[in-house]
Amino acid sequence: MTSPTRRDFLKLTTVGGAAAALFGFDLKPAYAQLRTLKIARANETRSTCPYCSVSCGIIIYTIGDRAKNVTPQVVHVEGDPDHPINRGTLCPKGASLEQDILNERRLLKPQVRRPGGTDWEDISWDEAISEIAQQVKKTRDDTFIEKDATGHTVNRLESIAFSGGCTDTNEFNYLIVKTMRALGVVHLENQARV
Amino acid sequence: MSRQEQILPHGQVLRYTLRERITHWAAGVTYLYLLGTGLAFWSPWLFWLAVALGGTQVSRTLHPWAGLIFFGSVWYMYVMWAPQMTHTDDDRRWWKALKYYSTNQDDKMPPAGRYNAGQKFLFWGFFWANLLLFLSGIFLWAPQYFAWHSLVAMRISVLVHAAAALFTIGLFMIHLYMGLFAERGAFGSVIRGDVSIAFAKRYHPAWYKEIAGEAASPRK
Amino acid sequence: MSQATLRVQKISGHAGSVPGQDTQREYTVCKLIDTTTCIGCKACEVACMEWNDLPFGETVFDNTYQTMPETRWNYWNLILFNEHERDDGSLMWLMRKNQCMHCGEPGCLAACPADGAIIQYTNGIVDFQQANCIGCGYCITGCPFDIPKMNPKTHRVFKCTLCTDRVSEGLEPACIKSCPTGCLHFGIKDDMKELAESRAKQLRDYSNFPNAGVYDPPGVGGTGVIYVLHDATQPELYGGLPKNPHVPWSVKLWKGPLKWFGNVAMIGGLIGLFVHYLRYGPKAREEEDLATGPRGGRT
Amino acid sequence: MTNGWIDIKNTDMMLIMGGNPAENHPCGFKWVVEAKRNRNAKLIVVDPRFTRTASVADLFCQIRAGSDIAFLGGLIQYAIENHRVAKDYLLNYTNAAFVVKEGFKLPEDGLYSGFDAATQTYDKTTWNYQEGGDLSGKAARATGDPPGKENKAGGQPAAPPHLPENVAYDLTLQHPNCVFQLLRKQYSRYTPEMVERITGIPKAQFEKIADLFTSVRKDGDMKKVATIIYAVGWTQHTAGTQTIRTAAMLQLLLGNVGRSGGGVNALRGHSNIQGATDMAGIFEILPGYLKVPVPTDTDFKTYLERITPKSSKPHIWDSWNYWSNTPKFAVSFMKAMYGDAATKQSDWAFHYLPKVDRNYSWAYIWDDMYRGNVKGLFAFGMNGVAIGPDSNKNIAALKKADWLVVGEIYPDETSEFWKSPGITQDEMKKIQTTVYRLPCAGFAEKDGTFVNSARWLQWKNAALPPPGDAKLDQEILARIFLKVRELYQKEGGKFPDAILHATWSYTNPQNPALAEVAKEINGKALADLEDPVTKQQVKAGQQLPGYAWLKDDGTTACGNWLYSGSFTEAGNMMARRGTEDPSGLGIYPNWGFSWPANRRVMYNRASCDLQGKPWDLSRKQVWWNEATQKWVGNDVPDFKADSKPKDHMGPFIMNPEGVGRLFVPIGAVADGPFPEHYEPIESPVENPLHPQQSSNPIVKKFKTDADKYGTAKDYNIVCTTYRLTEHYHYWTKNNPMNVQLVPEPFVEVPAELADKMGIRGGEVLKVTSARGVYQAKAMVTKRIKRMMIDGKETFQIGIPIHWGYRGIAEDEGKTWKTAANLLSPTVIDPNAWTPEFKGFLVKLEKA
Repeated sequence: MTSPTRRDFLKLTTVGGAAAALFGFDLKPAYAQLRTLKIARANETRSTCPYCSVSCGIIIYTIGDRAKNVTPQVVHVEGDPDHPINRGTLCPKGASLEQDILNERRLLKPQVRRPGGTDWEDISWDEAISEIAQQVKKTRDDTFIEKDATGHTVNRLESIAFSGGCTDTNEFNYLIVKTMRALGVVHLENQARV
Repeated sequence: MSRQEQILPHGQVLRYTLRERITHWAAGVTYLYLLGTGLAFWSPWLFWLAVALGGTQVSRTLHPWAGLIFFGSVWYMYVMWAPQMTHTDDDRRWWKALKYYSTNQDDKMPPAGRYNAGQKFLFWGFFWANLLLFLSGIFLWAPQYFAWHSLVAMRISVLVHAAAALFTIGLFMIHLYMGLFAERGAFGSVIRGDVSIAFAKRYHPAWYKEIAGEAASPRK
Repeated sequence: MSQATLRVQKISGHAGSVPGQDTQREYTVCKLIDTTTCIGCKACEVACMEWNDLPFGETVFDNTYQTMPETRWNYWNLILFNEHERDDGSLMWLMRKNQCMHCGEPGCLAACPADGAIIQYTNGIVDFQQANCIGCGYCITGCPFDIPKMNPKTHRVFKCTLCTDRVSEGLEPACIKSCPTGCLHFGIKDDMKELAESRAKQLRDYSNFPNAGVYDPPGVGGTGVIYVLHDATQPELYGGLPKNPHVPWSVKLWKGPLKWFGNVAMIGGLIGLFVHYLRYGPKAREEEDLATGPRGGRT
Repeated sequence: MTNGWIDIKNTDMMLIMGGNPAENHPCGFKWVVEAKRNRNAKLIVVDPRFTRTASVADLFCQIRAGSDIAFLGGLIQYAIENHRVAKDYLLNYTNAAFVVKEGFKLPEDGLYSGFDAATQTYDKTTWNYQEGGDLSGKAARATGDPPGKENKAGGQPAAPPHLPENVAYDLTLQHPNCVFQLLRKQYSRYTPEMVERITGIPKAQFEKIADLFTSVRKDGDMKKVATIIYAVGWTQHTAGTQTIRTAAMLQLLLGNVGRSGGGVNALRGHSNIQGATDMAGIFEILPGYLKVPVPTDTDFKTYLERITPKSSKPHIWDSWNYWSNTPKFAVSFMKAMYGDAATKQSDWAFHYLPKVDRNYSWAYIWDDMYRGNVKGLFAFGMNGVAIGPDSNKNIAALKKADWLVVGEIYPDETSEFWKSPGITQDEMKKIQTTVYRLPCAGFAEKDGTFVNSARWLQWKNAALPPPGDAKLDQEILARIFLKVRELYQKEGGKFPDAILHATWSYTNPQNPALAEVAKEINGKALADLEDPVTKQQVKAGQQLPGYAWLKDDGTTACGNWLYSGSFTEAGNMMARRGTEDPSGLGIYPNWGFSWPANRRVMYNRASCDLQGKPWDLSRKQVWWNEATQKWVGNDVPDFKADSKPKDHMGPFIMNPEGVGRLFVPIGAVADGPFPEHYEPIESPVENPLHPQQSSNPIVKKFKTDADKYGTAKDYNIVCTTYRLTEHYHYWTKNNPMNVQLVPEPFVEVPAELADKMGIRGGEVLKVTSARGVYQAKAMVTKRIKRMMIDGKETFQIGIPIHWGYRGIAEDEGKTWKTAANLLSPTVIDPNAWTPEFKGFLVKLEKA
């Protein structure tokens, strides 16, 4: 081989500069690639936070524009700025409501645990409802009290209890009162006490 | 390898064994890559180098790996050459006569061994800079992997890495100049491994004397 | 050139001018954090996670209410909790929302070598463009607040974007919107400064905090996030908020003198060697003297 | 809340105690901060721990859990002795001037007059006003009638005592038996020194707070207003109701009730437990706070007579006694429930209603189940095992039930009680309970109304359908009920009448639309109605404009009178979204609907002086308009619109007296007309006021073998339980976001105690009560300090309640699968029957 000459030395210094062009790279990086607003065209539903009693207004954003061919999926939950109390703000629980709605731990099918059972079994809704109704009737017919010891009419059922949760709506609570009082249930209770 | 084996036919002398040459080029090639990508990170005006060398992220990804190879090669050089790189009285005289060396008046230089003092300086310079580059580079490579990383260490590393790299660039420029342009034949020596007797006599007389003394007449 | 690009006033690792520099008339936006009304509820943390769809990470109980020791690449907004006893024996539980400060002179941007990986918009937002990020981590060293964090898997660095996607659409950042007590406020810098000063004055006049004040450190060119502190003379109490933050000396040294010295030295060296060659040439002119060998054409 | 969330911004002074709104109601807490920021209002926080609410307080002091009445009683004492009372208000708007019956005795020894040790109850005969007129300046008679003897003789109790129609009074407030003097005497024992002994708050600190809080009434000036904000930190004690009463009395004394920026404000803990209470999801009332019938109510007339109060006041005053309308509400309710089956002829189907004569509240459900009497339980969104108290007892009770129906959205502790920690496969096979777990819809999948703490009814919309096979709650309930009805139709059975005749005329009976139910709750006319004054008409079948239209003759049907006006002919008032607030007081009259009758601040007549002029003209709520001779205002006047000020009608229209009750006569409160400090059932000390009667004499302990109570000898540390802002009950442990915020259970331990015991932060601790063991990591903090209680060094620890044995962290094995309520005792407040979750005894060890 031969050692490089002066010419080679000069050549070398220019190779680098030309390299970019030689390899055909686009040297211009993209500046300011903004993420677009993810809720720009999402569907808005006004709702109320189910946690504490401030009852913050929230907006649930779902994909799609209510077109028929779209299954709504929640993409974001944010405070409702119009709401006089929370004015768009949310607490760490309210702000994480999206994870409550889209939660992989949600119960998705009716289940039953039989007496002596060591695991859950699946059950259809119809079967579950019908079995529960029979249980209710049996328990009620076995233990219903029409008159108390002093002979007063009491028409009460002390053997079935109903405990309603904190996020039951007024309307559902009303249906509870209507149905349970009709059954004679007196062990009627709600998160309200505890 | 016996000294006699270093005397090759056709008036050549074996200067670098294959192992030495491979090590040198492992270091050399990776250094070139490190230099290119490093310079890209050094200055926006040279950032195109990273693009040219395969893309900016690729450059960032491969730079430390290349650095590892470079570090390994230089370390191996240390293993191979460190005993030959000790500073001698001749070297002290050599430094004093540096101006003759730099003005091509090699005949006025004290006789150099296998390596002259400048080469030794190059060696040690690279060795220490290499250590610094390695240590600072490790800090900078993937700080999130190291529980012991600290911002202060990273900040110092940035400086050290750049400063050490600058230092090696200085060394490297002279090394390249000497090897490619100033000393005809030097480049060939790290390719083929041999130099002419004239080369040996001219630049490394003490070394030549050493091997030639053992084998009075070169084999023809 | 898109409007978004026009709105860029600083670009990291960039050679040449920047499209938006001195060409756009835009207000500087600013977050005001009133630590004296922060209740550490972490709504801002969650709002940030939710808006930016950041993946969840593992956390471990650490004898504190604080979610994790420091921000993460996927956790940009962290409230720091500190218990502090005042001289009169009363306890203070200081909470400070920690996130990118969006400095006027961003150290991260200065330190970043990658063209366009960090940009500063004309409204003051400092934004990381992960597409251009090379993962060198230099921005991490450039930040006086220890904010940018690297994703170890993708080797890209992330931090608060000040919700550029929202702000550019005329909305407030997600954290601001969520804040229940209104300790977070968003607007243009001048207004926020005024609001902050008046709140600090109120604290001095009515609330037994004679040292209440505003944190807007000049060392980094002012910040796009300013704090009202109970005691502005001791920002360190709030989870180590630096009293007088600067772009780190290492970055300054590196990007300043060292860079100049290096460039001069390299260019000078090249020129020197070239001149040397012109003047002296190779050591041995007669090639046959030296470069004999099998492939030298001689036998 | 007597006021509302936004109204807090109008206050000058806040006392937050027994609540931690910064953590549990952050978005409502913004109005506290607004008051601080915009009005320089002061915030006082009193809590067993330095909470996040305390972090923004002007003054904080640490109180021993369960000693709140002592603190508030001390404030009353301070206000009276320093003349910081609202004199006119006190005289005219409260029963301060009423004279109490002779023979009434204050509990200097821990007992009021009329205590019967055998039954642990009070005979309340002497807890009454004296009959008669103006007693100003007249000395009390030497002795009165001996109390309560006449009732003891026969087995049958005599007719319950009632309030006198013409109450004796002394407007000089000097009569020794007038309410004000009795009040003064009662709380003269609550000196700052005594407060320090009981609560552990140093005297100087207490005085500083007392001075600051009562400063709103400095020199009797009425301009400023103070509010008291509380939550279950008060309620969940055996002294819960009485604690709240003490606060109400203090607010009456200072003239803060009914006023913008004032009031006694309960922050309810959940989204719709206010609604659940209004709608009577609890045993002792019917919708709209109508009392339930008892067995001795042999017919509807007897029932109405018993529950309809008659006004009771000084004859010179007037009283609206709004509850006198009870028959209209009750008849309309029966019409809504039983439709055509409820007629005058059928006695309004009165016997369809179950009659109640004992306690069926929460703790009794579990007690009765444990005793084998409750055989089936519906738990819709109620996680009874985790909620406790005494989770172990609840698990044991469920093992004895025949069946359990759980409606939930996540797997919870209650539905999986049969595989709770510690139950082996063999034991599991012995548990005979059938458990149905039905997947319900989450909030976002349902429409309907929630009522917030400020009594706002707000309609929400469904955003998406329930996932998988989950169904709407109303569909599940309707289908079960209709199936039961079908069985009774087919097979007959015990007393099927109510089941068969309950109205169910929804368009889709299997899945009633909640809007239809809401209309039924609002009520409609069953015949053409006309207002005799305005001649306004409501045609048969039309929605009623409000409860003023309700009739007791069966021409109206209304599911809940309180909500009448919420869904009128004009549409769904609860879905209104008007954002205007012309007064600037945060009233927002066109947003949603606020019961009663869309008024936002209750008893707002009290915001004006006797002449009907607002006490503070910068906060004008309502006022008397001389020109139109009507009460008008920015808010809906909570008053008879045409009652002239000179008639002196009392502003507290729901009381038969028309005035606020400093002294509660006869039945309304079970354990004393004035609150008295009693120690929690598990307390570290004997009551310094009367050691021989340390705890509340009428609080009963439960008596099954599962009910265990500890003493200070074995359990030396006071423990309180609470929520964190990052979590919500036993719900968010399924939410990865919230789990990331606070991943693990912990116990907050005072640093001084930790030093003593050598506990370091993060070490695992074992907390033991008489009932169970709880394990979690230690959070060592300076935010809970050592206390001196009656000279005894006392420590408190705190446990957030949010974990159990099903959840993200639990399922990943990162917790010890213990629940905080394994520790809490089954013991309840004698008035509201709420368990004492907030103060009990434990011991602490390193695990």
